[in-house]
Parts: sequence; structure tokens; C-alpha cells
Amino acid sequence: MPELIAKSALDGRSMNVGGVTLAEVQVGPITSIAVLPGGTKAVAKGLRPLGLSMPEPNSFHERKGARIVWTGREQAFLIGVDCPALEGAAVTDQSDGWTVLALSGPAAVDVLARLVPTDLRLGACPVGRALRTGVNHMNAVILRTGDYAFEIMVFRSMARTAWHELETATHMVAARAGVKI
Amino acid sequence: MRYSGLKVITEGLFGNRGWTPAWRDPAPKAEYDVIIIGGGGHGLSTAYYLAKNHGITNVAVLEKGYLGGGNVGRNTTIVRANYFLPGNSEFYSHSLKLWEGLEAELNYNVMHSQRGLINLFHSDGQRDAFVRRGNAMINQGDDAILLDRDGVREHLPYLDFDNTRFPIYGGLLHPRGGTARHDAVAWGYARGADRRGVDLIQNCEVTGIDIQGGKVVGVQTTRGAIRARRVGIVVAGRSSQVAAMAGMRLPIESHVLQAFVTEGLKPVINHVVSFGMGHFYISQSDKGGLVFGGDLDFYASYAARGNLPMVEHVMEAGMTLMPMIGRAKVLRSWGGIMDMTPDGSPIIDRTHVEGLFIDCGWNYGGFKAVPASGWCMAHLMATGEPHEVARKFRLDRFATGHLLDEEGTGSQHNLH
Amino acid sequence: MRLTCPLCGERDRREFYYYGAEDYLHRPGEGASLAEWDSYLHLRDNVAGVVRDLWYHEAGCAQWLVVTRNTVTHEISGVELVAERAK
Amino acid sequence: MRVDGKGLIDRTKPVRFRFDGRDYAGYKGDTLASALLANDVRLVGRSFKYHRPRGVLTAGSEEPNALVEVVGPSNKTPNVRATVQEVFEGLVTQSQNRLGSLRFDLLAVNDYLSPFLSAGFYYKTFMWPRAFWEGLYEPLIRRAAGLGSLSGRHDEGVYEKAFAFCDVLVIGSGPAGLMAALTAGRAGADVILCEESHALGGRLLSDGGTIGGLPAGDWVAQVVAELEALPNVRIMARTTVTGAYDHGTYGALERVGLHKPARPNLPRECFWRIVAKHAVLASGALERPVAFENNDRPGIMMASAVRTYLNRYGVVPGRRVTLFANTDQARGVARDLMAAGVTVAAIVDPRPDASSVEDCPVHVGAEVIGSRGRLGLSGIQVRKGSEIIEIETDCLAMSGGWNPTLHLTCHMNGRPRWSEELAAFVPMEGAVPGLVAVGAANGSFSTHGALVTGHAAALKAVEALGRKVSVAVPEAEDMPYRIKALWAVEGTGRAWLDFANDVTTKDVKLAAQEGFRSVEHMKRYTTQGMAPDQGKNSNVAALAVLADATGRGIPETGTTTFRPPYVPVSIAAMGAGGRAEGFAPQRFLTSDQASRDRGAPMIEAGLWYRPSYFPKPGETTWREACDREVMMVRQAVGVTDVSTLGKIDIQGRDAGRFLDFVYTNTFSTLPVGRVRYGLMLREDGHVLDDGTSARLGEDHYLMTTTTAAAGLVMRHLDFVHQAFCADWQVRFISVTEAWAQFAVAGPKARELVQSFLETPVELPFMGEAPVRIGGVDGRLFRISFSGEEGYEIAVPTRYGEALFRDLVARAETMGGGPYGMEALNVLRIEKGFITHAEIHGRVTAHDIGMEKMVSAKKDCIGKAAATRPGMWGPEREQLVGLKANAPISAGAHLFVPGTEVHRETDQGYVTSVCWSPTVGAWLGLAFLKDGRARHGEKIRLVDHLRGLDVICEVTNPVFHDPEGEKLRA
Repeated sequence: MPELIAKSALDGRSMNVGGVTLAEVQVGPITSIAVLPGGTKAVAKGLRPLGLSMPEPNSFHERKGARIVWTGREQAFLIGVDCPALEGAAVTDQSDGWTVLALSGPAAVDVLARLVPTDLRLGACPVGRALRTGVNHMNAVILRTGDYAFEIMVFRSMARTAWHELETATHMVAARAGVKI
Repeated sequence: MRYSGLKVITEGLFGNRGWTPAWRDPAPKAEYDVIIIGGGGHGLSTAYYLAKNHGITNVAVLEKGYLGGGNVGRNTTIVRANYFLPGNSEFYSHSLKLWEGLEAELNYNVMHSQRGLINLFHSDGQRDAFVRRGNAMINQGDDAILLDRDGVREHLPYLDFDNTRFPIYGGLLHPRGGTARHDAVAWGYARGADRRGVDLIQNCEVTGIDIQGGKVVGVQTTRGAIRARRVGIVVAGRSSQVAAMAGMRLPIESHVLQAFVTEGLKPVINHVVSFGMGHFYISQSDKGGLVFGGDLDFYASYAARGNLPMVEHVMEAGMTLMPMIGRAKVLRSWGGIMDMTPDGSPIIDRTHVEGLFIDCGWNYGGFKAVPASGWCMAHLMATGEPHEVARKFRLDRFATGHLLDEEGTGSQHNLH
Repeated sequence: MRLTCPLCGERDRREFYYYGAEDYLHRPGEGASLAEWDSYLHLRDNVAGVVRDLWYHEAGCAQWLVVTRNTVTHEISGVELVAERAK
Repeated sequence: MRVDGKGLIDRTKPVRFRFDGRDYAGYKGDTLASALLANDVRLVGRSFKYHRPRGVLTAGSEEPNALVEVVGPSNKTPNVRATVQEVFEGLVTQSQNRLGSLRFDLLAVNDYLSPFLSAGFYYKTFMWPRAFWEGLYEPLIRRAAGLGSLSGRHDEGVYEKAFAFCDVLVIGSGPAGLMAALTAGRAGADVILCEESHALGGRLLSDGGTIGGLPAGDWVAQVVAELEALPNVRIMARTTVTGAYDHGTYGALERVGLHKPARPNLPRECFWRIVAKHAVLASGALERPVAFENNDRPGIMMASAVRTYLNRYGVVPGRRVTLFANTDQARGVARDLMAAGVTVAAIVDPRPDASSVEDCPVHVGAEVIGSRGRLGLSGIQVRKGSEIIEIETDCLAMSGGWNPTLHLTCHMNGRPRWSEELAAFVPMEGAVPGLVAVGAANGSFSTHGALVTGHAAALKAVEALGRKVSVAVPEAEDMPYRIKALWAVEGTGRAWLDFANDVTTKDVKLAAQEGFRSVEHMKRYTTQGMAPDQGKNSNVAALAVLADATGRGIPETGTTTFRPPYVPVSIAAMGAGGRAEGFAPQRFLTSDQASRDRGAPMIEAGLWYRPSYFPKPGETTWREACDREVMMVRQAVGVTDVSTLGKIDIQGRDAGRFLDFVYTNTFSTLPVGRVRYGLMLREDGHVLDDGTSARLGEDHYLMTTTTAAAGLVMRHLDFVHQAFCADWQVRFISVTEAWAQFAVAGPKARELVQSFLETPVELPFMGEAPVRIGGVDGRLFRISFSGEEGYEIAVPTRYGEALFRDLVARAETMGGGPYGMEALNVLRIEKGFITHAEIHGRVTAHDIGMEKMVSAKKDCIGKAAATRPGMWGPEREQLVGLKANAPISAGAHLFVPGTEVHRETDQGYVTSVCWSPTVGAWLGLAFLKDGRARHGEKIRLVDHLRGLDVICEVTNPVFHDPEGEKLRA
């Protein structure tokens, strides 16, 4: 019988440069919930035991380690807990499809400004925002988890590129910090 | 006045006072045998060949702005005959032959320079597709050479062969491909047509097409009505609007294509080079500017201005392919309006209105087609029959499914 | 250029894919003539002015959008979801 | 010459730099131009066409003459404006566009040939003999033309791109810009203030004066200090806004590291995309030269530049300065010079009614008509009425008035408006939505006007944002602008309009004479405005000269327009991130490392990397490895990673109905646990993609797509769903990334598969079942792309690497092993399976012999358009097999043996070929006219490019096991 060892895309890599920390993090199960026509009520009922509901566009909620993230029209990712049986929705396991990178530090937003074409100023993107957008040429889901903290979900096969681009941007931001105008 | 080196010297010695206007500035007459709507490259060459090949000289070219103000003066000046589908092959082959005699034909130096065009490929599959193309070019009587990686390196040693996202497998060299001085082509044909009696009428916008009993009888313009039994619509970038004056709905969507030129630099790129994995092609003008471009901005537009994402994509492609150009500075960008057809090939055809002809849908391949387009449109308008090398450029081919889709991207206008 | 996705909000043009005129929404039914198909697939008003065309929020929510837009000024006056459009 | 007590340079920080091999001293805060002038270096370049000696003309990015190369340790940068480049310790620069030394440029001979090199001369000559164009004339022209040179080496520099967002973007930090930023900043709006120079203040730093009772410099310092303290204001110095794009997007170039030695990770430049709700254009104005004979000698400069060098850099560009200007404002230059102890030899003012009261000689109603001095100015001739006055001078400060810097207002096709009063073009209001031009950029040339309009524009923006603020506008100079337009002084010699491209008034007049009367024709004919300064110094004057030559007024003659970028931007900056692997994301398989461990070359397949083959010791070519791997699959068992195929999970009561609509064939009838091959068309009737779909449950399907078309198919499905059946009970999502999937193929495939399943499963051909492997839930499909009995095993991606290593190890114990893309390709050609080499976008179901797969019982995407007469029939090229005993090639064309080879006899072309170790022959897939009716015929394959000419047999495309017995075994 084969012994199947689980591996993440980046082996849990982390780094810290110029006060910015970048790390691959494990978030547990990720389940896509796509509500079928007429299924709204049934889905709401199914999620109730978790204390969660389908999130408004561009937002995510957390409760007791479980997180529900808006990912599209009538669609959300339930993260961190196994998905309960749901009526009225297409439920698809996405746990292995994504690599999640946590980026934090006062300059984290400057690092992302090198790669993300979306307004990430705190006023426009407060804590609790979930954005479907791009990280350079890659599609991503970006969660604002703190004033100075983000989680970035990218396709697992592109994790190395995502890491490389975030790392490069972090180094460039750090190099500038020593520059006086 | 005949131009020559001797003439340049004698005029130079006498203060250049003897040069005369390159063309007249006539007022429109009440009637012509033929009216060409559009004073761009294709319209001017149509008028020229009507006069030259068919002896039809009572012709007016009506231009709403200034001669050569459209795409003939806003392109990346590439001249090539590297198509592979029957229908396109013979047409562009014919056009290239006309280019090769154009200076002598027009007594105007259009600076046609056959410096060679290299299409790079980056996978086995792309190589096979280019081999198919190259063989089609040779079957047509044109030239093509398959270069392997080392062959490309000999011609283009400055490419990044070692550290690139999509390695260079080789290239298809089209030795007779090259560039020309874009404005000069328009001016050369304009001067040639004018010398043969064609009236080039600038600042004269056509506002209506007069049709009686299914036949065209003339046009309405901002300078009055002008009668003619034969009218040609040759207005790239405005085809749908002018055709609509005759009640036509064309298989065209108009898009912006951007191009760029850098500050002058000493010679560094001798060929025309195109990248196979991103939208980027480049050559260097005689003045030293790197002239390059990419793909459409992809959304329908008449704004003649581009947006940044495509600019950035083109620059990024340049940096991955030939990072030696990184420190060249982009001086100017511009946008032309491309009339995109659902198969990427043009239309030279009659219309449902007798006496009304249309030459349109050049996508972004119009510049190199200027001589043959005029040649074939003139033939069609003079004889009523399509020219042999343009007989597949039919208006109804989308309805019938006889498509000329070189890109293989299907009926989506902006993908060609 | 920026588009306002009805779901995601205002976003850079680079997140979107452009398809073509709204005509593509009006698919001829079974038994339609080839002329109708030609009109559907190929013929376009191609207006220099206000058009309705189709965009896809490819790097965003994956929704197809009908965008009301001026092809001369690039002014955008409306964006709606294809899936929820008023039919 | 440096003067004491002047300038904003830091005299405590001397720096040494090099120009043309000589070391010079400057100070921190100097530009290369100011430091060279301080060292009395006047000759800094050669002109484009005539190779005339040239010196510094301006003090800004509009400089047309003083372009140099900056030489770094590993590369050099051409065409750098000496007027922008800051000096730093160790900066190395050199002059450009010369043959020989800068002083003795051999190409200066062109200057003597100038009568023959007039506008457009090249259109009239070099035509004979024809072959001489490419061979002789053009190379000579190319070598003489151009300016600086690239090194030809890769640019390894660090570059950056970034996005920024704000409420109010203020462009320029002169009085108008500072006032606007202060107003918006105090109101609490998010403000970005961009300033091209390294210091904020704009012309206030050069012109002095008082604002609100404070010396202008102090006022600037005070405002800047307040702005710096505001958290909502971001100051971006050394940043030029280069373009205005749709919907409030602006491009901007920041010179991040160009003013200091290279440092690891420090970008040289950053290209910003700034998105602003409102923008205030406070870019000032550009002073314009006057065309007079020989007005291009080193030492002839813009008056405002002379003032800048004096007041900002403490440098006087000459010992005896003269001033030639037609505004009152320009008199300040002479006064500042005299106050600094510099001799002003004369002021020449063409306005007959101008004041003659200055502390130096003033010639009112006079014009400069010529100059002398070979490599630098030594004197000028002045005409006053009938009198000609010779004046000794080594620096002439000239001013023909000012042009508002309105370039950005033209970037969205806005055309500026002519102001008779200012003798200048001014911006058209609303030309760029959201952008308001203020101060000198809008024709308000006084400091007072700048402050007032900057404040007003910011206030309006602030109010539109729903904010309130009250800021007092301080008192400042409000001198009226009185100008008498003077474009060109009458004369017979060459008077330069466009210094950078060597366009003189004669050229413009010649263009008019030859009928190039439209301003666009004139520009294109003379090349005026196409040089590195983009016509900033010459457009308006050239238009005026053309207007005069054609007897029209300026507004009737035309207008001037500008396209992005405002200043030239390096390709590397706008292309930042594209270098090397950065051009596109890389996608890696879970088996990637395991394949590399086995020495497999990894090749690009779209964005993915896949193993080409797995070499064994002793194998010297890919073919040896490939042949072995093919036979290994045919005879034992092979393993390959197929995770790159697109996988789409489709659920809902209408899932089958949806598949019926997007596939040509029927899926709603597929039993649960079964798999079916599907063909997908584009709506235009051509093949879009193919693949298999499995029915996992009653309302649950799993579709696979080809690797190449995975994204395309997803977008297509989204469109079909949202446009035509949004109300159906169907939802789908990509699971490509969630599953690692491996093909196991060969006679021993079943044995291998059974060896690792927790519970053995017997699957029929085209069957599917859930399985458990080592405690993990997976899926097993019995499908084959090789023609052998085949299975595909899918497990969650995290287990992919472990499973791959395990499968390969097991296969090896059975005489099998891994196989790569090359063998996979041979296997599928032997079996006649198509890929995107065949379904290349021009192919119909009919062409590939699958017209029967288009169900007659239902509608589907592409069905109707495929019935167009041109889409089917014997005239079309149809898929066939080719068999040959000699090497054949993809891309070759097909001809009937014995006929001539040319386009009209062309019968088709070859899409895929291989050496088949199974069949023992060369095999190909090809498209041949009426091919299905021609099986058994001989056909001639010609590949001119590779020198092949081979007779082949036309066959059924399925060479191996045509009955499919092995698949079903």
C-alpha cells in the first residue's frame, strides 16, 4: 500500500525583510459553496450551525476558527472547517487548489501596491474585505485580515511565482526605505 | 517635376527655390467618372492605378482631413508576404512585388528596405506551424528560411537566449520582408495620381451616398454634391459609418492598435523581429528610433488612444525577449483604428448597390497591402470583376463559411 | 481605463476580458436561417458613439458584464451583470 | 562659473564626476548641466542631422541639446538629459552622436552639405540604382542618424512598477501645485503631489519674489513642511506624470535610484499607475526660443534657464551675458544677474514700446539677427531699425514668451485653444475628465494667478469629495503678461526651430512651398516635433512660421497636440517585472521535482512545465529515450502526469442538460460511473476543444479539457451559462488545481493499479469509480490517450508527489517507468488521437471525421454555423494518416505525385509526425483535400524548409489497434 505524504506547495516557507513577514500558512479545508437557483434559504439554514452566513460581496466573516469568504456571485469559500451537508448548493472541495500566503508588517500594503491593481488603502479596503483580483499576472483572492496584514490565496501551481514576486517586491520596498528624497 | 539626386543638388545650389508643390489643390468638380472616398494609402493607390493601369483619370479622391492622415501614417511600417492561406498568399505576394518596384514606379523614395523579418517560435508546435507557413510562402514563390536557435543567434545575438520564460527554439526568416517609410507611400501615390490628372480633394468629408434605383449616382460632401456612377469606399477606421450611408451593416468591429517609437539610437536592430509568446514586434527606423507594437487594446474604440495594460504588456514582452532595449526611452505612442473582420482578412468587393464598391477590413495588415489593394480595387472598379489575386476577399464569405482565418481564432473580431 | 463591476466595484481594465458587441447575447433559436446566424456572429453596427458590449471579469468574480460605453470618449455609463440582466 | 552665495546646492558636499574622460567637481544638488556650466563646459553635444556643436539650452526635461550617455559599471544609458541627471560621486558620462571627438566631429561635414539636405530631400533621391538602397545609402543614413547608442548588453538593472490611489493628484509643485496640495491636504483628502525635480517649489526656486510677505523659498519650505506632516499627503519627488489615461488613471515615472550609485534591490526607476478621483495640472509653462540665424550655438540659452542656473545652482553660464526677450518678466533675469555681479552687456527687446530703463544698455525695438563663435558663442549681431550692432557676449539668454505645459490635457484627444492675448495655446477645459489645469499651465503666468487658481481647483475637488476647508491665499506678485509674439527674426540664413531634429524656418517654408500645408503634413515632412524633446521647444513656433508661409492665421493653420508620454520613459521601467521568467507565471506539477530528479528536461506547455522524456544511462538522444518509453507503454506499463488538463466540476439538476448544450454529443444519457469523449465547438462551428467528461453522480459531472484550452473553455462555459441559461440548476468550478492526476497505461496497467488500491476495483473501458489509496480518497478513471489499456488516478494535490514517486517505483518493478511528452505524443499519433496541432481553430467536426458526433436530436453551440456551405464537403481538407519509410515533417505540404509544386496544386499539409517504434515507420497526421476518400493513395510530401521530398501513403489516421481491442481488454 502506498504511503501518501501530504506536501504543501512551499513547504511552509517564511521570511522577514524590512519589517515585512511573508509566510505560507495552512488554513485547513476550503470548500466552495455555489448556491443553486432557489437554494438561498437552504444554504443559510445549512450554515447556521456554524454561526455563519453567505457573505456580502467583497467581504469575509470569521467565527470560531471558521471563515466564510465571498468569491463570486452566489458563491463563497468556507475555510477552516469541514463543510456541513448543504441543500441548495453545489459544494466542491477546493482545499488543495490554493496556496495561502500571509503578508504582514507596516509596509505590507506597499509591497502589494507593486503587484495588485486594486485600491488597498485602509479606507477603501478595511479589515474584513475579500477581493477577487490579480497579483501581477495571477488571479488571487486577497483578504484584509488586519490593518497591516493580508492573506493572499493563489492557485497552488503558481505558488512559487507568487512567492518570488512578493519576495522581490518586499526587497525593493525595503531597499527604498533607506532612500532620502 | 522629376525627382533625382541631380535635381536635389541643383536645387540645393539655388536655394531650393524651384521645388513645386507635390500635388495640386483643386476644387471639386460637379461630376467625375469615379469617386474614391478616402485619401489614405489604399484610396490613393486605388486612384493611382485607376489612372495608370486603366486610363481612368477623371477621378476624385475625397479626403475629410489631410492626405495620408489615417493608418498609413500611423503604423509600424512593416512590409511582408508571409501569409499561408490561399487567398491571402497570392495577394500579399503580389503586393510585395509591387513594393519592390515602387520607387521607380512613383519616382519617390518610399525607403522600402528589405532587411529581413524573423518570426520567433518558442515550442515544437509553434515551429511546425511556422514551417507550414514557410512552405506555403515558398509554394507561392516567395522566400522563407527556417532558422534553428543558433541560426537565430547569428542574426539576433542580442536576444536573451539563456534566461527567459519562453526559450527561443528558432525563427522563420523572410528575407524579403522589411519596412518602408510610411508617409512617403501615401505621398508618392498622391503625387503620382495627381500627375495623372486625379483630383485630390482634402478637407472634403462625405456625408451621404446618393443611390437611385439600386445604383449609385454620387455623394454628398461638406463641399457640395458630387456626381459619379462609380464610387469606392476606402476609409479604414470609418468603414462602418460610410457603408451605413448606403444602408450596409459590415462584418467589422473597430479597435485601437497602439504603437511606440523610442528616441533615436545608433543602429542596433537590423531586422524586423516578432516574439512568439507575447504581443511584441520591433524594427529600427532609419532615423534610429525603435518602432514597436503589440496587439489591440482589445475593446471596440474610435478614440485613437490606448490604455496602459497593453502598453505594459508590450514593454514586458520586449524586456523578456531583448533586454538590451531596456534603456531605450519611449518617445511617443499612438493609436490607429483597425477595422477588424471576423476572420482577420480584408474585403475588396462589390456591394448590393450597383456601382458602389468597398475596400475595407484590413485589420492591422493594411500598410503592406497598400500597393496591391489599390491595384485590385482599381481593377474591380474599372472592370467590374475581382482581380485574380483578390477574388477570395468577398463580402459574403462569412455567411457562406469560406473563411480566411490565418490566426484560427474564430469569429470574434478582436482576436485576429 | 477602469470599469465598475456591479459585484467587485471599480477595477482596472487589466482584470477584464473583452468579447464584443452585445449582439452575442441574442443567439438565434433553432431553425434560424444562416443569414440570421451571419448577422449574429459577424455583422455589427460598430457605432462611433454609445455601444453596449460584453466584458468578462476574468481576474475577478468571473461574471460576464454588459457595459454601456462610448467608443469615442470611452465614457462608461452603465454596467450590468449578464446573468441578471433585464431581458 | 560658480558664483558665491547663490543657489540651493549643498556646498559642504562636493562630488566628483566625469564627462568625456575628464574629471570635474560639482556639489550635491547639482544637475550634470549645472555642474558642467560651473566648470565652464559649454560644448556638450552634437545635433542630430548637421552635427552642429550644441550646449545646454534649458534647465529641465525639455532639453533638446544636452543629451549624454551615462556610463554605469555594467551598462550605459543613452540620451540622458544633462539638465535632469543629478551628479553624484563617481558619475561617469560622455557625449554622443559624434564621429571622432566632440570638438572635432567628422560628421560636421553635414553642416556644409546642408543646402542638399533640406526637408524631405531623401524622398527625392537615393532611388538609383535600386540595389544601392539597402546596400549603401540606407546604412550610411542609419549610421549618421540616431543619437546615443545602446550597449547591446542585457539591461540587468532593477526596475519597479506600482499602483497608487488618491482623491487628488497634484501635478507640479510650483506655487499653483503647492497651493492646491495644501488646500486639498488640509481638507483631509488623500493627496499625491508629484514633482519632476528633486526639490519642490517649481519656478519659485528660480525666480524668487515674496509670498505672503515671506521670501518665496521660505514659503515653499513652510508649505512643504506642513505637507510632509500631513498623513494624508504623499509627496513624490523626482516623479514626472507622463500620461493621462481613461477614467482617472495617470502614468508617472519616478527616478528612484538614478541619482546615486547602484545599490542591490534599489530600483533605478519606478513606473506608477496613479488612479485619482481629481487631478490638478500645475505643470507650469515652457519658455520658447526665438528663431534667428545661428540661434543654436552653445551659450545661447533660454532666459529662464539662465535664471535657474544662477538662483538654484549658483552658476552663471557666461561672463558677459545678453538678454533677448519680448516680455517684461524676462527682465528679471538681467536684474538677478547684475545683482549677482555679472556683467549684462545688453538687453535686446523687440517691443518698440518696452521700457528702456535698466542698469545696463537696452535696445528697444531691436532683434538679434545672428551669432558667431564656432564651438561656443562669442558675439551677436543686433538689428535696430537700419542699424546693425555687434555685441561681444558669451551667453545669450533668450525668451520668446511662454507656452503652458498643457501636454497632459491632449492625451485624451483634447485639442488646445489659441489665445491671442497670450500668443500661446491654452488647455481646452474638460479635455481630460477630472483634470483641471491651473497656474501657468492654464495661462495664468503671475504668482498670484498661480496661487489663486491652484487654490480654486483644489477647493472644487475637495467640495466634490464632500469635504470642507478654508485656506487663505497669500499675497504675491501679480505682474501683467504683456507679449508681442516673435517667432522668427527675418533673415536669410538658417534659423533653428527644432534644435533636436535640426529643423529650420527654411525647412518649414519649403514644406509649404511643396504643398505640405497642413500642420500634420509639415511636421511629417520636416520631422519637426519628432525628436527627443517631442516638439516642446518648437511646435508652436513652427506652426506660426507655417501659418505665415501659407498666409493663414495660427488657429486656421492648425493646432498642436501631444501624445503620451510627456517625457520619454525607458522600456525597462514600463516593462518592469517582464525580464526573464517574470514575463508570465510559472506553473509547476507536483511531480516536477521527481521528474527533474530523474534528469527529465522540463519544457514549457502553456504556463506549465512538463517532462519531455526520462533519459536512461547510455541514451544519447531524445529519440532513444522516446522510443524506449513508447515500447515500454506498449509492452509493459508507463506512468505520466496529466494534471495539467483542465478539470471542471459541474453540479446541479441541469448539469447534463448544460453539457448537452456545450458539447456536440449527448451527456445527459451517460450512466453514473461512466466517462464519455466530448467534442466542443465554438459558436462559429469550428472545434474549440475536446476531452472526456465523467458522470460522478446523478447531478454531478467532471469535465476535462485540454491543457491549452483550459482557461478558454472555462470562460466559454461561463458565457454560455450566464448569457443563455443563468436560471438552470447548474453550477461549476475549476478543480484543475485541486487534483493531481496520473495516467497509467500499458498491458500491465491494471496490475499496477490494483496493487495500490485499498479495495480492488474492476472498471470497464470508460468507467469511473471513487477509490481509496493509502487512506486517501481518490478517483479512478479507465480512459486512454495511448491506445493501451489505461487508467487515470486522481488524488488531492497535496499527495501528488508521493503518489507519482510510488507509481513510478511500482511500474519499474514491472518493467515499466515514467514517460514524457515526447512518448505521449508518439503514442497518440499512433492511435490517431488529435491535439491542438490538429484542432488549430480552422477545423470543423467534419474535417476530423466527427460529424456524426454532432447530435441531430438537440441544439448545441456551433451546430448551426457548421452547416454553412464552406464548412464541409470534399473541397475541405480532411484528417488522414500518412505512412512513410523516410523521415517526414510537420508543416510540410502535400501534392499529387508528378504534379508541379506550387500554391495552386497544394493538396494539404501535415500537422503531426513521429517515428513509430510500434509500427516501424514514419507516421503523420495530415489534412488532405477530400482526404477520407483517398486512403491508400500515394501522396508527395514536400518540406522546402527542411529539404524533404517524400512519397507517403495516405491511410486511416488510426495506425495502432484500429478496432480498439486493447482499450477494451
